[in-house]
Amino acid sequence: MKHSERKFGDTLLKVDNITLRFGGVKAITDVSFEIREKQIFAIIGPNGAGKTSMLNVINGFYHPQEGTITYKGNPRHQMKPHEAAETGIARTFQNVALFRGMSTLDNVMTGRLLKMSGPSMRYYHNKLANMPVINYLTYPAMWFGDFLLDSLYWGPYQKEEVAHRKAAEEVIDFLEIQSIRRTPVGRLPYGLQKRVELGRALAMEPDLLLLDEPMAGMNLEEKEDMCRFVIDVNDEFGTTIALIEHDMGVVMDISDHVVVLNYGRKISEGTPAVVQADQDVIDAYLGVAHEEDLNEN
Amino acid sequence: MGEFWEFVLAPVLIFESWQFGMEVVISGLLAGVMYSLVALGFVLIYKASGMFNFAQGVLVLFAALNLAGFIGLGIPIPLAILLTIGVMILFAIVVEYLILRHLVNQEQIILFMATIGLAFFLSAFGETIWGSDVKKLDVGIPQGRFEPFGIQIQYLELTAGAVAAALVTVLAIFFNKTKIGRALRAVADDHQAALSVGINLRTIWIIVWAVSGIVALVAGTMWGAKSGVQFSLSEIALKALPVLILGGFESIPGAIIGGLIIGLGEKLAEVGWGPYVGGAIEDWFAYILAMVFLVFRPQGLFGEKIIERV
Amino acid sequence: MTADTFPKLLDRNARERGPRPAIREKYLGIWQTFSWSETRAEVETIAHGLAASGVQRGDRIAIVGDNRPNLYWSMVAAQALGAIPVPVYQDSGASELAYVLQHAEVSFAVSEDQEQIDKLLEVQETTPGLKTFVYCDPRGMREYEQDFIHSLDEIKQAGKKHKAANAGFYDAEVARGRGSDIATFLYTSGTTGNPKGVVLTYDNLISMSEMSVELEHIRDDEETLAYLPMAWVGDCLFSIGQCYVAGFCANCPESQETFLTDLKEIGPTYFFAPPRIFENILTSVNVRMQDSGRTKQRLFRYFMGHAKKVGVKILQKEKVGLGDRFKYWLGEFFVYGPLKNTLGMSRVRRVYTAGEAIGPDIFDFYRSIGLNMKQLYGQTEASVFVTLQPDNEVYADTVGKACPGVELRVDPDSREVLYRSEGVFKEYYKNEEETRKTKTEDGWVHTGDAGFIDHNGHLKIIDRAKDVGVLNNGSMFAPKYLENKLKFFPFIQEAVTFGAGRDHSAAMISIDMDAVGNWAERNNVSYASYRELAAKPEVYEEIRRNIEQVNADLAEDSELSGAQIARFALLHKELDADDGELTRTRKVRRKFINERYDAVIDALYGSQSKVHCEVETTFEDGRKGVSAADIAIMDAKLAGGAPLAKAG
Amino acid sequence: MFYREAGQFYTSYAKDQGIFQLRQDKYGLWGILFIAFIVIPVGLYLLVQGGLMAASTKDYLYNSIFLLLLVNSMAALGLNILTGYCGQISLGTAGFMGVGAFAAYKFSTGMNYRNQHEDDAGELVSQLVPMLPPIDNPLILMILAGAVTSVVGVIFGLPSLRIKGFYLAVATLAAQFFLVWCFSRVEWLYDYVSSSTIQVPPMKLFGLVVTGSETVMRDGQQVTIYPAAETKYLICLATVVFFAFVAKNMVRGRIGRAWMAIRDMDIAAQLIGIRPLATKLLAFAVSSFFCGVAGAMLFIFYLGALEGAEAFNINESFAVLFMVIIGGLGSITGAFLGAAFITLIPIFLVIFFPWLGGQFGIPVSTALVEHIQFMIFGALIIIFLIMEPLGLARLWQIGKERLRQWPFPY
Repeated sequence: MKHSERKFGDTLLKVDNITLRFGGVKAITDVSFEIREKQIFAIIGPNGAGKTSMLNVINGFYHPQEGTITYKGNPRHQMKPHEAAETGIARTFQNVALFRGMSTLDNVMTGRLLKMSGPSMRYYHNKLANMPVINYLTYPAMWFGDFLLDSLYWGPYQKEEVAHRKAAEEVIDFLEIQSIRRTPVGRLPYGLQKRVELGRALAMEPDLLLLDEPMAGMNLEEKEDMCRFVIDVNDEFGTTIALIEHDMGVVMDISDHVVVLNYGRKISEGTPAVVQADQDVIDAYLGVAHEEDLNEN
Repeated sequence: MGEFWEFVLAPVLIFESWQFGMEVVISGLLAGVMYSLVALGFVLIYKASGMFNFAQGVLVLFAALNLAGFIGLGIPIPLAILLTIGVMILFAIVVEYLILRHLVNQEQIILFMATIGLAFFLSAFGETIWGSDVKKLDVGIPQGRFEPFGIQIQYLELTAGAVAAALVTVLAIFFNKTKIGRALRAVADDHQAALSVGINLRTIWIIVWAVSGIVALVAGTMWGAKSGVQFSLSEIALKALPVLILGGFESIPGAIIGGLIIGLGEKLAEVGWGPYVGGAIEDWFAYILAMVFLVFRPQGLFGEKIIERV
Repeated sequence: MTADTFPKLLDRNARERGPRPAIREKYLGIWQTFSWSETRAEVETIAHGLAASGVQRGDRIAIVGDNRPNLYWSMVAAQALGAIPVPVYQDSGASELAYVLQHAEVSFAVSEDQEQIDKLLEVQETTPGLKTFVYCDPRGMREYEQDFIHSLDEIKQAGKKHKAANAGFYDAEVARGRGSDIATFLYTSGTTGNPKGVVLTYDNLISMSEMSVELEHIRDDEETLAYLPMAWVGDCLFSIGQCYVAGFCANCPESQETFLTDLKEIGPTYFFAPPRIFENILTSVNVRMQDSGRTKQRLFRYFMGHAKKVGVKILQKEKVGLGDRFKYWLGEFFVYGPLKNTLGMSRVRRVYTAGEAIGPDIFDFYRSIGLNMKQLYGQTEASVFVTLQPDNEVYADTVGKACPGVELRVDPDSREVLYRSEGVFKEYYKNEEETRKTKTEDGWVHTGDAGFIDHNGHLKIIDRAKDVGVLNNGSMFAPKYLENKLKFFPFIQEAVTFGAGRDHSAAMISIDMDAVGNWAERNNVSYASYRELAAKPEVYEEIRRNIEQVNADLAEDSELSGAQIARFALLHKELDADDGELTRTRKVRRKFINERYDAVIDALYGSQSKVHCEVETTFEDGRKGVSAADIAIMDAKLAGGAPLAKAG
Repeated sequence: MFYREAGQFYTSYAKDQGIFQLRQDKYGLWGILFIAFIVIPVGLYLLVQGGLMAASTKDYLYNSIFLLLLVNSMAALGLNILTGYCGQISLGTAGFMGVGAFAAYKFSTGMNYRNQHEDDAGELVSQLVPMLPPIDNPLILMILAGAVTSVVGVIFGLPSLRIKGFYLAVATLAAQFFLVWCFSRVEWLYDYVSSSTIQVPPMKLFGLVVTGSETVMRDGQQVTIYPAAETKYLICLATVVFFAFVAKNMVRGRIGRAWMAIRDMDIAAQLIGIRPLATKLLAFAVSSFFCGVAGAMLFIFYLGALEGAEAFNINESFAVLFMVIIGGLGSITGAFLGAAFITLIPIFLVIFFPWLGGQFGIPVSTALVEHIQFMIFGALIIIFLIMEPLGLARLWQIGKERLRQWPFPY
């Protein structure tokens, strides 16, 4: 099915005139774009174009000096990475950033941490959080109650652990990594590590999934698998995806909307077809390869 | 002035008698110079191998023990110094051969723990050979003191200051002007690059360990001359750690200035606040100072702000 | 009411052992277990759902997919309604699938996942009757908007509604079933021509299940692994027949990749596998042992040697000295026990193998470490059981005695084996001609296999009756017999022999990449690909030695000594089911191979030492291409002097 | 070799997530617990009763070896949580143990403070005034000690938000030196005695004398009851086993996963929503709690009386660190293995070297034995880091894996 026929929702994330500097160096200059719900959104550009920095800005790891980001309709300013995660932004990394000391299952389970609030805390959030004074008084007790349950691995906590294990297993099943469930991730080949990392992000049930070169360093077969997973995630869960990718074939195939960065500036934007035909893009990006080809001939 | 302010300002109030104040300052700076010397050896090793050498303090003790031991055997002082230098070089070779080469590519934390092990071994080894009693170390530094402007200054303190200054100068020349020195700096900047231009990493390690051994010898000699050679020396030398935190692990000027700040600070604190709280706050003041400092400036005095990349 | 159909047996089990496990599936990391009462409830719901979707008595329902509880339930649910489930090999290609679906006039298909649905959609045009698709796994199915595709969950929902509206419907439908009704169509992928649909009744399957359960003392606490294709009669008999009759638990593995882990986790008490699997396991045992430490290797060799000496005797409860017994006990602790454990067979009480001849070494290996492995001989047409080796009467080269209730005879002229039993199939569906050819008026079935009954009363199978030929020297030529002998060598994966109507026998061999590759690495023989490895003179030399050993064996048999192999070639590619060279059950398709490799065969009977061979092949990713190579031909020494002795 | 795993499968997540995946491991642990709780006490008792062992030997075993082993295990568990699981190096363990010891002391004596006033004669009179009723239940004391230490640990853990790795290690040295200084300078802590020594008051648990002695009338005679070594041993054992269980539960659940995430890659951890400060502080709190309990245990059961600056000096911190490294970072089993190793080696050396010297007629001084001990420790640490950075636990695991795969290598 062709993606251009697809219907997207409202704007999920709006980036307005973002400028990011490190000391005197401008990594991103005055970039704006919009990501709409259920879109597969690609950010492309030559090396050093500021793509990864852009993702870092989106999930609060870098704080831009200028510009605003509006996410789910709320403008935000200084946000910490874990707060971004709490609002439903998940992320994978260019160089796999798994927890190497843990197994595949545990890595995926860490993705559930935000959802594992603990039975007492859940009660607190449902019942007590809105009551003035009482909320402050009961918070520590509720927190400590959960902590005790955790440390005894008992009753309600065990139930919670089981429920989330099931959710994690569903992700494992989805990504077809059952056979490496108990393998420490450090021992896995690169392609599988990338898949586990995607699994960890999926376990968070994110609204916006940021993928930093999900197919880098993969062979053809692994790339095809990963493409399938990205599309499936988008289809099955309706997750909005923003990805950085170098493989132009992949980008053109799977993305609905493309933004091209060069030297930290946006030089083009549109559907894959539009971008592909843009002379600026060809000059900045595709043109390089083209010229080399000519020289070789 | 209320009691409270008297307490808070105590370190400043000692300058009511400015001669006494100056004496405190000088002895603080002297202690600082000693810390700097230990820290210097540390920085050398950290720069060249990325190794957080916890054993540097013990190295000071070990060098001093050897020197004191040799002198105790009746060996003439210059020869004893040469012998000790020889021991330190030999030690560097042994460390490289037995430990460093086996720990290549290990995580830094592992290297750090290994140096703790080395520290344990070395201190016990030195004392097994030379005994654990307190030794006097007399390398001919004139005793006594003089009193310009009514300030009492020990000759030892002056000598130590001068030696430290000389050592720093020599090291600066060594690093900037000699071929080996430049090679060392290259290694510090980029291991891979250094290897690719044919610098032998193992040789480099031996050299830095030997050089920091010699720096330790100088430090040990000064400390030993002042207060005798004993186990507590290595514990005093631990104070080089807060110095490093203040100055940054990779900066030689940082080590020196950090040392002076710590030395001065803890002496003023001790003399000023010590009496109020039962004394001996020197034991921990440096660490708390460094810790508080770290919270506000994690990269140290001279470090650059780290941009984390993901 | 006697339980003469599977739905009735299910009712009985749900009543008698309701909370006991009936089926398990490793899914989402754990063994999801369903008790007999849960199973019955599921089956009832699905049956209602199928009825609600218009399934009628006598309709054919295709079952496509890996072994999954939902598929087993759908099968029994269909049977409860009097519909006929037709399980289909899940890896069969579109054309094969289309044929079966058309031939069986399937109107309804229950499949595992998107992959199977896609295949079904592909063949839908050519299969006019096929109207409704059901899938179990919703993954990737979101975009399928066709109104004839339903998820099994939808069916179950509909079933619940239907049940509410039609109380007693299920019980009534089940009660209508009779033992003489058709239970299923099983399509056998014959070596030639189109598959034939074997029609089996409940009586067929249940009588054979009851017979075997009683004969082999199968209890209701057995655990088995349901991993063989559902379309194969064995799975139908073991995972449904015996399972329902004895009331034990079948376990479905998580996926094909995790089969070995799952096997180890479950630790079945009752295990069936074709010889090929046992062969693979033994190969992996040997390869892994080679990487083991010296002490362990020595220990292993020492105790395996001892096991060879007394293991089988101890298993068969023969007299063994106290010292040997103690040593065997030590061996059990140090080697056999751990070995069985790592193979997942610690708890196994009975192991069966069938389908092909098994190598005597392999057979003895398993028996000597204390696994009660037995051979049986069976056919789809017989509802599996024809002969079975009784305990303590187990030989590597026989397939055992006729099972109780099975009559057996060998045609003296054609040497063909015939049998008659309650398990004998009703007919080939819509193929009276074949039915008449195979099944005589008085119920005897031609097996198509040549064999004889030896002095112990055991049946010995030589080959397919039609394949047994005569060499020009008058000697009997049984290709499969030769091929099996060859395949018992670890380096030889597949072999095809020729000789009927020729002057001498010749063999075309494809090597075992794993075993030979491992050997090559240890002997510093470098290679980059299968083709290169197969062309290595060193490899040829090893294979030649194997062949000459076979020749020596043959020389001892007066009837077969003339069939010794004089020339052979190593193929540049593996024989592959995807290329149509083998059947899905990995039997050689002789006719096809004869045409395909005619150049090689000519060379084997010519004088040249090299031949160019070019064949079309299907790559792993489904693309087709041409695989070409120069193949060397080598001579092998004949044993016993006189291969042509009889010619004179 | 001993493992027969085939047929061990799980049909529910609750079972699949149990502490032990394998039945044999579970039996192994029950076996060890059985030995520790039943076989050792009963066996030693019978040996003494049967005249095969001197009563003093038995008491030596309990008081000098088993108790120390348990205290060290407890401390190693605590440090392993912080360093092994959460990746934060601490060189202040001894300081935290000291806090536990002093907290136990203060609670057991009623939190005395000194009230100084002039009496009628105008002389200065000092009087100790309790602020709370004294607590004589060792279990409650240990918990309270742990709680106080938690708070102190959190305070010294605060910088961990900004600083990492070696820098943090140095910052924890601040805790070590500062706390030890307090133990000898803050008079309130040791009830103003000039020797700055603290002494455990008499305690009872379930009617049994635990510390000090008790005089009772029995058959008309005064009998003094001293605490049985077994009592102390069993209380400590039960405490350690309980807290090991708690530690295991934490590290296998969400808390442990958050710690390990921070340890393995803190940036990625933040991006999946883990709050770094809260997580690290929790590790500091829990770790300190364990260390505090260990310190209280050391004070109440093992030493009985101690001088803070000496008992909790920096070498003690290093010793616990060594236990964790040699035992294995990030392993509960490792904490016990490491503690056993570091505790038993010196005991062995103290016996072995004088014996060896005796064989050759060379007198071996205690100082020399101590030096040799240090050298061996140092060398062992280096050897372990080179050969197996993950310590005894890893060796144990490899061995176990070998046994599971036996006779195959993999």
